[in-house]
Amino acid sequence: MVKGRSNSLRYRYPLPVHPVDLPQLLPHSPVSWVYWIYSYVKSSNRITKIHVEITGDEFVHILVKEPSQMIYLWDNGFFGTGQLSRSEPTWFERTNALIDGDGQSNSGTPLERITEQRRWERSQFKKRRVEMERQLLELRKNGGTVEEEAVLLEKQRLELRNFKASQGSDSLTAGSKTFYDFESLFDSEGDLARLEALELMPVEAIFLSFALPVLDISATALFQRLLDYKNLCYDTIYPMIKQYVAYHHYRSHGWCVRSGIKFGCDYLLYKRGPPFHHAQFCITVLDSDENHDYTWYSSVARVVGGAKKTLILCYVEKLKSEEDIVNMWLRNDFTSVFSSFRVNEVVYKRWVPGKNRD
Amino acid sequence: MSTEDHPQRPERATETTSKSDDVDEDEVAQDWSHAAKLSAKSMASSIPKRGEKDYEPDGTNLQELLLYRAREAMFDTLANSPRGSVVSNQVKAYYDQDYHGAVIPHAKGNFLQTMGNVDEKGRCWLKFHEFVYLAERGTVLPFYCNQRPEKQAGRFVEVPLSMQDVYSLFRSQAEMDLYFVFAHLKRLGFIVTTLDKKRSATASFYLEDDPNRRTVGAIWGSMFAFLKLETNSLMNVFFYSSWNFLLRRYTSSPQIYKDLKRLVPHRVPPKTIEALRMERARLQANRSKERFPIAFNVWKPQTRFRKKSPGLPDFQVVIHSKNDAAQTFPSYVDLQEIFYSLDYKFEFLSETDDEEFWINNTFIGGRPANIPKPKQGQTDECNSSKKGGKKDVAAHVKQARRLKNGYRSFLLAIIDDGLISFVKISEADFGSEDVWFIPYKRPRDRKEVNKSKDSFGNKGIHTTSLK
Amino acid sequence: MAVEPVRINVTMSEDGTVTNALVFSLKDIRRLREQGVCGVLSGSLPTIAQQNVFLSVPLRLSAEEAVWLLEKGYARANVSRPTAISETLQDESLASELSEKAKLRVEEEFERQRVYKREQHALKLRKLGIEEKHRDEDEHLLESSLFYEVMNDSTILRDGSGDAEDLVDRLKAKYSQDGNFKVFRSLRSHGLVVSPGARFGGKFIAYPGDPLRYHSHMVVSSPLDYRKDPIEFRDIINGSRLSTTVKKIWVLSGIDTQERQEEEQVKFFSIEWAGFG
Amino acid sequence: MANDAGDGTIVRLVRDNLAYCQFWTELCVCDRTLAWRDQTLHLISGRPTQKLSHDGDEEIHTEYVLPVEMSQYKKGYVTLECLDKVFCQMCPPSASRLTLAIVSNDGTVAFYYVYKGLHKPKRN
Repeated sequence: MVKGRSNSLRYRYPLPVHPVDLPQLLPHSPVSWVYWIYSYVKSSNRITKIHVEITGDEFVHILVKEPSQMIYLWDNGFFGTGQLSRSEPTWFERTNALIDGDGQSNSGTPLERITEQRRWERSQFKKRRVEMERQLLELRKNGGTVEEEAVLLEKQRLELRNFKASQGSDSLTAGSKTFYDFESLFDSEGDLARLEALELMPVEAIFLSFALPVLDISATALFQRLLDYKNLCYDTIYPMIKQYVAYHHYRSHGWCVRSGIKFGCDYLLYKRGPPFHHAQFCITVLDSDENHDYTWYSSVARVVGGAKKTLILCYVEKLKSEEDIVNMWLRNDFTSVFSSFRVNEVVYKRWVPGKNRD
Repeated sequence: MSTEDHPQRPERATETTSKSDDVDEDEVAQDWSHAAKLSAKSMASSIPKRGEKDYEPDGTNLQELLLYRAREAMFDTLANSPRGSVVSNQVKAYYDQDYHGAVIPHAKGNFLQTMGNVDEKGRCWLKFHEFVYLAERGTVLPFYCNQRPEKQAGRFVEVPLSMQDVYSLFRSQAEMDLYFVFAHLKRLGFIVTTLDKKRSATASFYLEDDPNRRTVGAIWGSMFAFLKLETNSLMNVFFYSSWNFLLRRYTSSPQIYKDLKRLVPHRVPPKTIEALRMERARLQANRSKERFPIAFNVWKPQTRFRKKSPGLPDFQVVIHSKNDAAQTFPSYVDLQEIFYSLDYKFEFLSETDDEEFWINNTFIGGRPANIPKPKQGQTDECNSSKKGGKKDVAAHVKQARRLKNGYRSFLLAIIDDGLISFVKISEADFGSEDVWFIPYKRPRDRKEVNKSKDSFGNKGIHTTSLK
Repeated sequence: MAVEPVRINVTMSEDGTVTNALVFSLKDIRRLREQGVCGVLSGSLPTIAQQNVFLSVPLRLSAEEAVWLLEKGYARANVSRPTAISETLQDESLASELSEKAKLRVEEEFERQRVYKREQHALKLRKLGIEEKHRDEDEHLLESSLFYEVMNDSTILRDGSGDAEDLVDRLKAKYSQDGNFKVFRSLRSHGLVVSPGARFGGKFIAYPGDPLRYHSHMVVSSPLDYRKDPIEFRDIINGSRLSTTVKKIWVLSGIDTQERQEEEQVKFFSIEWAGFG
Repeated sequence: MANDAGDGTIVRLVRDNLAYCQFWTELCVCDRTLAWRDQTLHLISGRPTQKLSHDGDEEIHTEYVLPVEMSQYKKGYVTLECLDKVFCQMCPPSASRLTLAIVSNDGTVAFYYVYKGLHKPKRN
């Protein structure tokens, strides 16, 4: 597979701000100094600003719509999510491939097709199971004995095993594609419309405006859009501060931080990014004095544990008074605000006594 | 899209959920015909093997029969599993109300290795939960008597106690919950003791409290924290201003990260012997009343255990009864309190399970505990198998281990109306670990080197391998 | 119900709080089970004492189960105090009486065992064709192999202390306002068997019949205020995901205090992952 | 394409998702809306395709989809009472269930079936 190599090239920068190449500085060579200074002034870490559209009122959505900018944010740190793709924004390529009727088109990811195939197989499998249940009930209704039932069950078990084994061998042959007609799918030229936008989580947008100058919106303007400034008080700003502090903490230590909602937590931590590693850690952010009923923790932990990931409870602790923090906020001194919270972490893991005896 | 990004799909989740994880909790386990077989004395008829349960009542006679048999298997097993002991093994234990425990006049039995306290008169004193546990197993026979048995003056009346009598002696729900957790761990072979009130008599990782050290520790700690915060905030002011990227030039991504990571302070838990002892000294002074006291010290099953000099426990257990309206799950403030009070084999300190290390770091009342060293070849199998193989681990593997396992930890036993489960909660520290990817400058030069790795697919290119 | 109510035992501590209700009699446990109240067996099973999957008496009832049984009249509470045993046995003549009775019982039981064991022994010898002979050491061996059983039910504790009625009224009053209890009661009225649910991320799990035979159908959450509490979508995501993986459905419950009819106050919505998107 | 403010955004997003990712047909945003706590709730009806429906063995019925917002740092607005209102006032009596489309501000939509009352799980 060439993909490995092209991925490491495609995703070689972990952040959308790229380092500059400065020439080597040789202490004994004044010429190299001059050249260095020239390069320093000429070069820059800045990038072309990414344009965001912010929609919604009470609930805000932050969207990037320009295709090259969507790809740029994905490639340089895996920011945002394609609204029609749940991950990398590939809807346009996928759909184009579908329309072309070319299942093996190289632009669509085969993974998604495989997933679909799997689902189809699964539903066939389920149908069999239903049929078997029916057989069993019939046997019982007809006054079958325990022994007869045991025989039937054994037969069914064998059948299912064979069926499972037969599946997966004839992959990618299932074909029935249902199509749909919607005028909005195509633009006036008759080409497929770019319907998909890349959505940034609010914390991502803050990171890309407050911490790194990437978006074409200032942090102050962004916050004014995200928060209710008419009723500004600690309680209106705190929930977002809490989320951002945690997000920034992990981002700044090199993790690729993505939404954890599908695992019922706040964030997923990837080393490098989704194409390289599975997420190993799930982060749930809490106040340092927050607690819930045990079932709250146990359900998150079971979802996370079921996916073989480690659950981290990240407790955000306030180091300054609420009043001080609101004042800093009103001065737009976000740096001081975010520095006024400390993160404290614990690993939360189910412990099974039987597995810890030696 | 990565393959894992379909978490809501149950098919996938079922695949990835490890079997053993669920088996111990799923209801499949309650097949009493299985218990009937295990139970040697049981006369329960063996019923046809049928692992799977039904979806719902279907009104058939056969299903009725199966349900009837399942219940018979259960009640037969219960009825045919009497508590008690044969006359030759009979050990009578007398409940003592003042002690709230039981006394055995002439103790014998294996249980003495891990339970009870034998006094100078040869009597064995059982704590109440030990008494209930042993009575419930049939190891001791529970009795009540009108006077201490050894006196034998006047009329000595002893009345045998039933299980109902024994349970009526629990003084609170909390005590009963503590017992259930105790019994749960004991049944699996763990060695479990309650914490002694007298600290001076128990093994500790910590030296005796030293007031001088405490002050020094406190001053140092706060000064250091203050300095770090101040320098960080100065540098942050510049980085997060609009001037930063106009004036500064970053020649590598790590440089940017190093500036980014100064923004949010994080707590660094103690990770070394020195740090642990320093923290202990600093914080001992203002300990308030414990909301979550440590209920038990727990040792893994072993034959070498000595009641007199048990050394440091492997685990410590805190109990949370979730349906008790007066209790809450611990908040971070509570967790912090619990972490401070821990005193066990801090497993992260020693890479190998090094006997010597723990012997040298166990104190009783501020003095070395003098735990007898195991003779050559006498170590438990579990220890010897663990030794070796842990050295020379790659840096990123070590880092992953630190992140996953954390530092100080305890077990939280949760009781949900009699169902017990455990959670291990450990201090973690992501703030001290950097995992950013270091891009290589000239990918062309590296192509040949990476080729073999890439051919295995696109996952698993380690940061460390690309430096 | 015409039959005698089941006896459930609670201990009241000094501060007036009570322990969970426990049941010691196998007969009672069986009857509760037939009623659809399963509780949790919590004591060691002496013959296989090294595991936690199969446990024995006492049966521990949840507060909801106990109050429901009392309310329906299916159970009678036996309330004792931790000091009850010693107070009762301070009466020396009573103590002696109980002691003698116990000795008698043990002796009767031993005699039964002797007869049985001798029969078995004789049978064995006959099979082997050996002549039966009386030997002292055999008798000695027999005596030391007799089994002394610790009984489950008390002969010391007496019913009918004045505490019981007060306590039952107090409990009923307290729980009539309790959301979890209302949900429990409603699930029972739907014919479901209810168990503690924390291990599946809920307050309860509900079975269509005896858990020995049927898979549970539902994981039921603690009730929300029907009109006030916003649904936490995260709970839906986690709850339905967990439930779907173990073939159950996630049930959101709520209490609408504005409904006049008590039975109408509890609202349920069942949620499952749609399987797409 | 017009980008309506507020609710319009997520209604459109959910419809697009159903049409162009799940390949539903006969999609239609119902005229009747419900005002609920500063929000206007819309209902989308449509028919899933056999291929993508989770319960493949059932007949295909028209589904009623309720898009709702979820934010990482804001309280929700949907109560149980609200669900009841949607069932009574927006869904036709023939609807056996409601499909909740939870639109998160992380760019994802997740779908859940909601049944009124106690409902048994699928058999398999």
